Amino acid sequence: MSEYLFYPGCSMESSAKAYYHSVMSVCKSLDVKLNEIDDWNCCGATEYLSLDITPAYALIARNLALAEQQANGLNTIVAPCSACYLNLSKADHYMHEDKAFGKKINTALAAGGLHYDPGQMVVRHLLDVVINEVGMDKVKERIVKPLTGLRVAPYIGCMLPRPDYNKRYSDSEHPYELDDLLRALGAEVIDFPLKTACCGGHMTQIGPDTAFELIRRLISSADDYKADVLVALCPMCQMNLDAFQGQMNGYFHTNYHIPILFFTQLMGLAFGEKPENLGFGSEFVSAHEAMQRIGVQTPLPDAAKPAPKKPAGLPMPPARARAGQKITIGNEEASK
Amino acid sequence: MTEETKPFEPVMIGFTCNWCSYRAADMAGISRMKYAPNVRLIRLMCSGRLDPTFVFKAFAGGADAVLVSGCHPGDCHYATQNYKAMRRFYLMKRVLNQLGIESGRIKLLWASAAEGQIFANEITKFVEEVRALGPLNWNKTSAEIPVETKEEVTA
Amino acid sequence: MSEKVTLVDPPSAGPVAHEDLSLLNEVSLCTPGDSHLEMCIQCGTCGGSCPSASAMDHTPRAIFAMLRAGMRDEVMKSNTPWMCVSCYYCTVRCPQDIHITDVMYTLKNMAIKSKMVQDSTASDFSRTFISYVKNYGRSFEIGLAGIQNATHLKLAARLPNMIPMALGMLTKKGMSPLPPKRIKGLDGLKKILDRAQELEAE
Amino acid sequence: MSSEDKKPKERIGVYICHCGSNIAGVVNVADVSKWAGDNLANQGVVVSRDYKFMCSSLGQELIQKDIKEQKLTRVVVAACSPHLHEPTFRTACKGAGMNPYLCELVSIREQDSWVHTDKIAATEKAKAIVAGGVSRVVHHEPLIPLKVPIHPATLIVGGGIAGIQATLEIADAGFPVYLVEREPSIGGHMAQFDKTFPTLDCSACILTPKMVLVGNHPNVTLLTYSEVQKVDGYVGNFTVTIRKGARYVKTADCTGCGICWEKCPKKVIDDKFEAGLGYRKAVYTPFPQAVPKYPVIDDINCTYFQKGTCKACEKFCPTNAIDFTQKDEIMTVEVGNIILATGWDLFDARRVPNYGYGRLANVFTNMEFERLSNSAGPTGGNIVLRDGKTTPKSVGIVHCVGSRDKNYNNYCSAICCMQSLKFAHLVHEKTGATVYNFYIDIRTPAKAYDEFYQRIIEEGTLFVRGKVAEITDAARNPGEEGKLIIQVEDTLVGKQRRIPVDMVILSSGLEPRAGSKEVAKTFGISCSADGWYIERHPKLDPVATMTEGVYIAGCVQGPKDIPASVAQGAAAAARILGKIQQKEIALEPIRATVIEEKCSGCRICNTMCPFSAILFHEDTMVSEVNPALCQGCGTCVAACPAGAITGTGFSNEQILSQIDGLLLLTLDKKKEAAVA
Repeated sequence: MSEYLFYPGCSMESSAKAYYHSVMSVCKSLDVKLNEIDDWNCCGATEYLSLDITPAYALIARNLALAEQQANGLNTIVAPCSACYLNLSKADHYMHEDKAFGKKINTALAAGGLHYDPGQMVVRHLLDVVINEVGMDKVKERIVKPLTGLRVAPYIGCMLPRPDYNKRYSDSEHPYELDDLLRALGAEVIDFPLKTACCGGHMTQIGPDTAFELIRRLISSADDYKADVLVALCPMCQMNLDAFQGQMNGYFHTNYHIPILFFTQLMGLAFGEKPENLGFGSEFVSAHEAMQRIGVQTPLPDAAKPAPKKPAGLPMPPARARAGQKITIGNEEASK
Repeated sequence: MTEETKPFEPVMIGFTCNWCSYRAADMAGISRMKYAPNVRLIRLMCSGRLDPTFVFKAFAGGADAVLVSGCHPGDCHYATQNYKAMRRFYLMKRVLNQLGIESGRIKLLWASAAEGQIFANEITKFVEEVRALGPLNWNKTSAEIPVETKEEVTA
Repeated sequence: MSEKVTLVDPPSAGPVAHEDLSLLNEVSLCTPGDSHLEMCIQCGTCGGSCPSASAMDHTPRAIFAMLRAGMRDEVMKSNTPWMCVSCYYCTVRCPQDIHITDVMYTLKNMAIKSKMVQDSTASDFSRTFISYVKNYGRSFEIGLAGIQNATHLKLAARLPNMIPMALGMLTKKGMSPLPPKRIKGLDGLKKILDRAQELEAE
Repeated sequence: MSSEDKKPKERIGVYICHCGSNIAGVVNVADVSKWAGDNLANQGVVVSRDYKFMCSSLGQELIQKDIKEQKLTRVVVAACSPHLHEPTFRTACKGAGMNPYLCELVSIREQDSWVHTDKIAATEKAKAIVAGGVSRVVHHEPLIPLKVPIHPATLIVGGGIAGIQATLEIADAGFPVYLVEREPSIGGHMAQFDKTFPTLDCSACILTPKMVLVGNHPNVTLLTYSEVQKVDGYVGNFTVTIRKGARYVKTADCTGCGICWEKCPKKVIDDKFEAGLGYRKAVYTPFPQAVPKYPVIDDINCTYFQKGTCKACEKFCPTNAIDFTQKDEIMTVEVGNIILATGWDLFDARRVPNYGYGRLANVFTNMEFERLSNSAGPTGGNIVLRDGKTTPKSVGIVHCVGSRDKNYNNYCSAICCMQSLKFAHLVHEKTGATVYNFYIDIRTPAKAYDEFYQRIIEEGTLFVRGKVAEITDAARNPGEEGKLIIQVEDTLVGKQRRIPVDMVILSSGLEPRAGSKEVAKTFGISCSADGWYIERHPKLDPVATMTEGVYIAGCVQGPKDIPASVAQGAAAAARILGKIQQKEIALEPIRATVIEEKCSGCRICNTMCPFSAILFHEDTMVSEVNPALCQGCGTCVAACPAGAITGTGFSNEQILSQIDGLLLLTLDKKKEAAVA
């Protein structure tokens, strides 16, 4: 049993519940205990850094300070989201490298009664922990249902391998960690040339034309390689490629259909977990067909819904929300 | 600036070997790298020539700190003599400590002939460290000086 | 928004006017760590690597040349930093180890402070995002997307497309339309951010 | 220590150099000179002057005049580093009849004016340095340089063009040379090249005649497939241990007919000479014009050595020259001087992930292209894609791969611009393809180089100024399918471009040889942080090293092209020939001596000496230093518990009094009091 501090990040509680449930399932199988940092806050994504540097770093550092406080002998924070991972390690890195800057951030933290000693916490992404700490041997031991026949495009995105302050990954452009993991699960892994290209980031919200082009590059390349699914390890990447794939198709008059799954969802499947408990069915681009090809029945996409009364962005009636909450209930049952 | 507010400027003696560290100092000069003017260098043929009495003499004569520098381990012009210097260094450091001198006042620095930048940076750093220690005060009782029990294995 | 007429500067007859040679240093100082910005050799690795270069009015390399030339207004008004997607390709490939992505953040900060941002779509998004974080301690994706799309003319055109998506967010992904639960230490967080804001201004 | 009341026994002259403004710009030299005259008189300073350039003939004459007129017995010059001008001032003193070792040069330039900005602090430091020199010089002793004979033979390590040139210069002058080469043949990288810039003459045509001369020269002992293991001794008298690899071919019997490699059934990818693009056999010569002509059996790949059967080569050899029982041979040779010309390694382009080398088939390195273009190469000189048949219609040549890049090597590899221009010409001439050159800066600073650049522009090569960001096969736009796309910012346009091509050639940079640090240790020389060997002076002595008798030539010192390598090879040879003709060499008389009366016979010093220069006389129970073996490091001097060993030049008295001087303990106290 290995134990880590856990920083889930905001998306895990909203748009990336599938990731959350599959992470929990997989970690359970691998005897990894995740202690969620109590009262953590949002890392600010790339947004706060754009506005004000000092408050942005103070916001991130509050999490590091809490982690240090709650460490209880542990020194590693595991973050499953690439943006959270980078922000946490970036704050630690610059507070350490630039002593005056570190002091400044601690002055701000002191206003809230907190303090962080740069270099005290080690920030790692879940993939890194699975590969380098849990180890491939243990992963292989747990496999009961290899993903034989599934053609996957391994997609890592930007913020994990770059700038990689602590040089944890094999390469900043073509790292092989995710490939190795997926291959171990029995999947057929394509040599995806855009495996660390950008998913569009926040451009879906501020410059859709740019975002659609970035999404198209990834989806069309995965399609060129005849991938059944594209595997992501960041909620933002998954959201952009999945939720906006339809809009992108509309924008370019294309008809791509590449389901975007989290690596933990595939790990869970290989470990024999039921698809329902791994958040399958929550994707916009349904993985049903792709998974059926390897003999896995994932929940069918929901039937067409009636048109909403109000435009998006404004609060929706609670009834709609309940429909989606089924998954949560299902998981709770399964974990009992 | 009055006498009282003048920052303390430590006086330091540096021993360098003819082949690496003296040339590192030359390299720093040729490349016009700037460092604190507090150190005065003595050239020896090899760091192995460093007789511990030289160091004691420097402290007795009023130096606030002593720098010992030579070729990197394994790079000695005379095969292995810098290892001997290293061993003497640790012994000296302990003896000096027991005599009531803070071990931060003596430093061992490996610098190859190409490492002018390292040489310059380390001197500036060392001067700041010694400035923080203040002037060498022989009258301090040894009880006031923390005795180092741990020795770092490598410099 | 269309009634806001932007006057184009008269064509410059001679060399760059109002050279501000402190600009480069200012950007460097505002960036945490050592950005190595002054080391740029104008090789264009950044501009060649950038996935959104085509949307930028100047490539990052050109921006660095303009910083050197002291063209403050031109840089502050440029959309280049706002088009940055933080992919860090330029940062890892830069042969001079310039922390380009971090410099882009600094330029965004400076542009907001100098009130020279030309298109506020991006900065408004950041502001809305952070207002949720300040009020709840967590981000709120659905609310954020809603406000962003409803308040920006150039995005509003796609609202019809966004509806099925928003619906999917609620149904398929099981997202809650309500703001997140406030964190317990929100007061402390506010104090930290206020203090940081003061320090930022210093 | 105070010598206030004693009359000083020496008459010392102090000379402070301005070095133009190099010293005088920071240090108040007039003040230092006056201060020394006033405050160091108690030490014996009778003259103290400052002068614009002490090293000039006028400056030297000034010293000589004072020595004669003022009857000086000691001289202290405060100027540049002793590593630069110590010989100059010693010679000047000698010219005036003084023993040269009674002169002390202290550095107030490299260690003071060049590294400090605070003028007052720098002036005070200069005074301390001068005071240190003065109190030290009092204890100097007149010394006589040690003369040792120089062995007339020279060891040259590395048989590339620099080593070949040096070998021929020395051998032609009539002196013996041992040329040691690691590979089975001499020739080096130049033998792999197709054409040479800027004249485009065929590399083999100009190289092989020189190789043949080396192979047949009566004064050259050619030791190929061999490596230097150990170097003992010092300038004039080195003993070198060489391991001669087993060739498994009796060179006395072999005629080089080539039947063995024709019959050998084992094909091996040739990653050395053919840069991985071609094949050789397990018994082979690297190329047809190899010198010597004898093949070697590569035992790692030979079927007989691996499986115990085959021996096809032995069966077919018409002269029974194959001998599977050969073993590596260890030999020692005596030489007076050594030249290291071990060359360079190619930067591994796989380290740049965004260029896709090793992943994208049609990305080639510069060495691969040399072989591709070479008519003796694997494709017979046809420039084709990795499929072995398709001629490219468009080719991109990428400059600065791994060079000028802090992620890899920070330096400029010096040859890549010209090499890339040469490639552009060859591709253009042989295929008619569209050629793009992607560069950061074009550097063509040698005779006829820029003219070559003009010629390539004229031929229609397209130049894009921008460091290539990435090379990919992920098509994005129409027209990119099946191509390699070079993505780059055209910095002169200020726009990102994507240029689809069929073939990419990476101009990979030059790197120090793997293991260059270990080799440096073997020969007792220093290596820069990059791994290139450090010359004695970067401008004025580029082929000598800090170690007497060991010289460097060619790329081992830093990236350079063929003309520069040849010039260095010849220069190193000329330096050695000058030494050999002097027949003996004067060494610094810095040696340790045991004072017999003080030696307690504890033998602590015996094991201290890495040169085994200290013997113990069992009969008299004292140790003795053999001055011929002693190198003067002084470790034994420091180690002797009885203080029975003295070291000339660096005696305890000299150093202890220098410490006094540096700490200003030697000042004339009365004067000081008067000032206060």
